[in-house]
Amino acid sequence: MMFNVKLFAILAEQIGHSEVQLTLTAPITAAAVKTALRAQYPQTASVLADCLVAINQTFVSEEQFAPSEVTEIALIPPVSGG
Amino acid sequence: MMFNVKLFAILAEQIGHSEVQLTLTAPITAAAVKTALRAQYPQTASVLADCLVAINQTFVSEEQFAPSEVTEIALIPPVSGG
Amino acid sequence: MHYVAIAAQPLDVQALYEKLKAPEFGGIVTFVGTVRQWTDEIETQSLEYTAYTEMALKEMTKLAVAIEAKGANVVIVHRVGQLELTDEAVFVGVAAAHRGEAFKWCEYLIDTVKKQVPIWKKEFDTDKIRWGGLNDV
Amino acid sequence: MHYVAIAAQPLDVQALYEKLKAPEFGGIVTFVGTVRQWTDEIETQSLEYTAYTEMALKEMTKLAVAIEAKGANVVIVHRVGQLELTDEAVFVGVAAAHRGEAFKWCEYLIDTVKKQVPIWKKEFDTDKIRWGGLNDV
Repeated sequence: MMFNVKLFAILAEQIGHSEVQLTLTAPITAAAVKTALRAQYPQTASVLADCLVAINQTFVSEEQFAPSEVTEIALIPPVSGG
Repeated sequence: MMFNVKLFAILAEQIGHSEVQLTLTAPITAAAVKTALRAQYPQTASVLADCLVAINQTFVSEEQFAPSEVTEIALIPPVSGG
Repeated sequence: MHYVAIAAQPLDVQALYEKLKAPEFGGIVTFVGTVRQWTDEIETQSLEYTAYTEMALKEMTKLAVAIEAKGANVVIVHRVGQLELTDEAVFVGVAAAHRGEAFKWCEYLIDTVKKQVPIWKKEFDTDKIRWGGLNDV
Repeated sequence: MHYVAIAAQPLDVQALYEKLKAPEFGGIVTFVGTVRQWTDEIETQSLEYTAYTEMALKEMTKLAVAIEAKGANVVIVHRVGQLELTDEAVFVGVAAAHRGEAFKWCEYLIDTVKKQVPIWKKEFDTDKIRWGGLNDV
């Protein structure tokens, strides 16, 4: 199933887009999102290692989601506000 | 020797003046200033117990001063700024 | 009542401070982060902040609500866009009944904002461009 | 460069904040003490602050200079005169290279101002008049 995944900061710059489409199979997990991006864009591997995943605008680590629960996926590089 | 002594806050209110003249003999000390005020204005005794003395705009405790070194004496009730 | 925002325009420090004031809160502590010129040997010329705005607002709101529940007014605002030296990047303010709490909560909030709110700094230094939060690769 | 003052007029928080800004100092922490309505069961209606102005300025200057020597800009201003609820009584601001220092130094300064600068508060409460700093006699 295809999902839009939001990209930010250095990750968006490395890929040249602020959103990509990735194929993910149920259950959706943070690890699966990172693995799918890495497969399609190997140049992101080193940054991806430090990225978090947000599903529906909440950080997730080991949780599993049914595809129907997932309305928004984002990859969050190390934050540096302030 | 006569000295002008500055009074502030509740002490000034208790005496009704912001400055009094006290007779002090050399050497001038913080304790002597308080004793002289207490003798002349017994109503200040309880507040005086918590007052500090500033000579030449510096807090002093046990120091002794020659009269010629003393340009300004003040009695400082417990401070409460901020 | 808390106020959180991601701002594309310069921060109005006075207006944000005014939002904190209340008769029940006598101690107001604010933190402002401004663009600093030097970090050790590195000289910064300007910064660009970007945000995952919707999620950043959600995270900032969670933080503000949790502190306000203890008895406080909270303001958290972060700039995005291009910033020059001394421009305000972030404003965090806490008004509380007593100053000890206001200091503690304000420092906690800025520490936490820097750790977990999805905002990113791109630093235009005199030698090269750096992304904040990453090791200098 | 430090700025200290005893002010007979309302504090201009924005102007005092602006004095702190500098390209070398990225973290600015300010404390503002305002007139609070309630202290436990006691309701305050207004305050009057008086100062031993010359000595207060000397004490504030000593404090500011000592902190600036560590690497900071410092502003300390205290109001005198009649103040109403939410009026600003005191402004203490520290700009430093890093925020941890700015928080620590700002809190130290307001703690120390309250302990040793000759300024007095006369509190007009709904039940009676109280002098700050004294046990409630």
